[in-house]
Amino acid sequence: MHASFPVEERDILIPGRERETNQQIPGDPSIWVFVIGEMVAFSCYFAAYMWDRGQHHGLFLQAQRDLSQNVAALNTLVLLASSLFIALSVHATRAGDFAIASRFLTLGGTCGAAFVVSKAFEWSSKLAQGLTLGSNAFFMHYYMLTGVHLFHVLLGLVFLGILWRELNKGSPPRARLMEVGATYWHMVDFLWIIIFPLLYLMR
Amino acid sequence: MVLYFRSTLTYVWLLLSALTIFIWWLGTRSGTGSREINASGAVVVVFFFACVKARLVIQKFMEVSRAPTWLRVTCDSWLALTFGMIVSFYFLGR
Amino acid sequence: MTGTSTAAARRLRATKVPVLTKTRNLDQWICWWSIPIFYSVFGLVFVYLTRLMPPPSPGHTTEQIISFIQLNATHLQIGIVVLSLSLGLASLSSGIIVVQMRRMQGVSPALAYAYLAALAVAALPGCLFCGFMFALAAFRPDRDPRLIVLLYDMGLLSFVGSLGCFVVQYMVFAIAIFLDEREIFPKWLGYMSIWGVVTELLAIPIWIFRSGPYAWNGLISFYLGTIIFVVWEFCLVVCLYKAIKAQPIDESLQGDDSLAIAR
Amino acid sequence: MNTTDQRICLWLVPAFGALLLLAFCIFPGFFPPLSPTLSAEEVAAFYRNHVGQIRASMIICNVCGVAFIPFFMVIVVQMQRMANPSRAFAYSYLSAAASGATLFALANLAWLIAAFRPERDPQLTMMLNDLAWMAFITPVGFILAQNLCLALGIYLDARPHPVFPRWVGHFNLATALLMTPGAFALMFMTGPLAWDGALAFWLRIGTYALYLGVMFFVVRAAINRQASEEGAAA
Repeated sequence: MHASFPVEERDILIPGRERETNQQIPGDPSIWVFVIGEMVAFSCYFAAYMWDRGQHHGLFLQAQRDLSQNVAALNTLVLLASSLFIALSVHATRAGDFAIASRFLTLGGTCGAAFVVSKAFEWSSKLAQGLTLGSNAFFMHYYMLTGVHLFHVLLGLVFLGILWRELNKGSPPRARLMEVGATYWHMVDFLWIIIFPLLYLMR
Repeated sequence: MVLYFRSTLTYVWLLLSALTIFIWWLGTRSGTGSREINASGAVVVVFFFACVKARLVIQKFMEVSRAPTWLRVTCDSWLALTFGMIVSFYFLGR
Repeated sequence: MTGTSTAAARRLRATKVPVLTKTRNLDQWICWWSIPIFYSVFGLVFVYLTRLMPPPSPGHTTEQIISFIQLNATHLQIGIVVLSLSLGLASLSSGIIVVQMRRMQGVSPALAYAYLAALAVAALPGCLFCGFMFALAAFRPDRDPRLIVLLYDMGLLSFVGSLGCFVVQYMVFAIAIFLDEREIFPKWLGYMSIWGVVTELLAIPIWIFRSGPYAWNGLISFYLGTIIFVVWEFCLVVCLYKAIKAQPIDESLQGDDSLAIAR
Repeated sequence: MNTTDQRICLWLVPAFGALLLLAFCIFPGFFPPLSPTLSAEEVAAFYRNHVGQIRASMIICNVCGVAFIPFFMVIVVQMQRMANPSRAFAYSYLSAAASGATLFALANLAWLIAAFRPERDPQLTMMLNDLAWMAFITPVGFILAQNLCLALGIYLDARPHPVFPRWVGHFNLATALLMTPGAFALMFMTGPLAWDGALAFWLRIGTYALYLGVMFFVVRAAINRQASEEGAAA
């Protein structure tokens, strides 16, 4: 399970050092245990959704019309931008530009927070229309999928907060921790990339 | 700070955003309205590009393209299986 | 920490140690073995004897519920007797985890105590309560059918739907692993504990739905949650094994309280 | 020593406290509290008509209701720092906190089970409703024991710079006293001591909310003192 690379060397950041060598696990192996597990778990949610969709085909088509595709597309763009900022932040950390890395991190976190706020508005507008978790099979999946994803986003924001402290603590940050956090954040992003067409676009 | 944007990552992001807008356009216009786009065809295209987007994030942002083979294979198989699962459930459930 | 603790260890080594404790970490190994034993008994009780895992459907009609209770009455009773006798073993597993959590560096005992308290809460509404509701139903299966349905609901909903205590358990465990500077447990076990929190959230809809993947016998709320739990528990047992193996002998001789004072 | 973990447990209080406050406001039976004098049919109708809100509110309570335990455990750790003759009070506090949380979890289950099948026989729904309210309001004994242990620990703390200032001990005793009337909800249908009464409900809930709020700052100060003391010693 444990890494083949010397942990101490990678924990200490050498400015200007890119991870040019191949065959390295990004971040550390622990986070990949988590990411792969999440992939499998989310596949199960997707499968359950698709199975129920087959059972209640008409209902799903009808209920989907109550969602706002445009807002969801905008959400996707916001999350993609946040991913870019986080990736750039990792690059800046490697280059030793901690102040810039911190600024990119803040931008990424702001996008993530915007996603949460917009989801909160989306949910409250649906709830105001009387569409709740218990309304029908489609909204059950809608709330559970977006809810579990939102929980991951919130956890990701906590993670970004930890990274922000790491970058601003005065001493050089641990590059590995930055990579781990970024890996988590990108996972949240690509899961949404699948959820978006699944819930909003599938006719 | 601006210098950092001169990176492949920015191009990847531009491509990802363009693909998002494309599948949003295709998805919202299929199966509805006057200019009918074949719904099942659109679903296949939409999910194909969604998986392409996810793969771009995994390969470029998560830097899996430089990771050991087992990790690359795992990620790609997950994408392929998810795509296959969604599309086959879609056609089975119609 | 070091000054006091080595002095304490020297003092302890100098005093005569009773024969049994000469076996390294014997107490922890006893607790460790209780975990596989407990879960084997647990599986036997819930899968084979009481047939509550996988759970019977929440969508059953009153007649189906009554026939489930009547047909299984003897099985249920034997199973719950075994459960009543063996549930205490679960305390042994929290005991050993608390010991290992207290070995962590840079973490106060607060998280270990929270783990202990959360599992003390969980044992009642999360497990034994269910058994007792079914014991009540099986004791007089000819009771008013509406009461049998009530007991059936109370049993299964409390069993699958007690979420908060487990959320706290997983959460404090994950926090402790992430903060620990000594790597008593590997970090990936901490990430897996986050799945634990997620599985509890996935069980939220069992309070609403009586069929489908999010019902109390559903694909996600029950099966996925159970699979993740089994995997987590298995990894925990393996990690505990490694942690006890790696524990230095001096340290294992220290009393729980001397460790805390040294902090 | 590092106090990060204690600070995390401390900040769980406002995070989960906000969620619980939300749940409290969503629940349709708190403004005003559901009267114990309602007939079985009225209680059943309450669950039928408000099923969504009851479920939403109580599911939040289910997930978050036990989440103050880490905070109480921080208090246990702080009590262990006191120069008391032994740690008996700290461990008693731990045990009382766990038992008290169990009863809250039980009350929550009863509410949710009542809402699970709103079509149930009204007599049974009423019994579940009674169970929920009683388990929620009346078992104040554990909170009394917690506060008493903490107060006694503070009074017996022989440190030159006590872990908690003495007024916290008085404050804990006063809170314990103000929550006592809750226990009498077991025997009254009407009046201030019934479960919807001013003393058993509003005084009890209000006192507890205030108590948590004050203790948040008190414990935060204690952690800060611990950090500076141990930082100076190192």
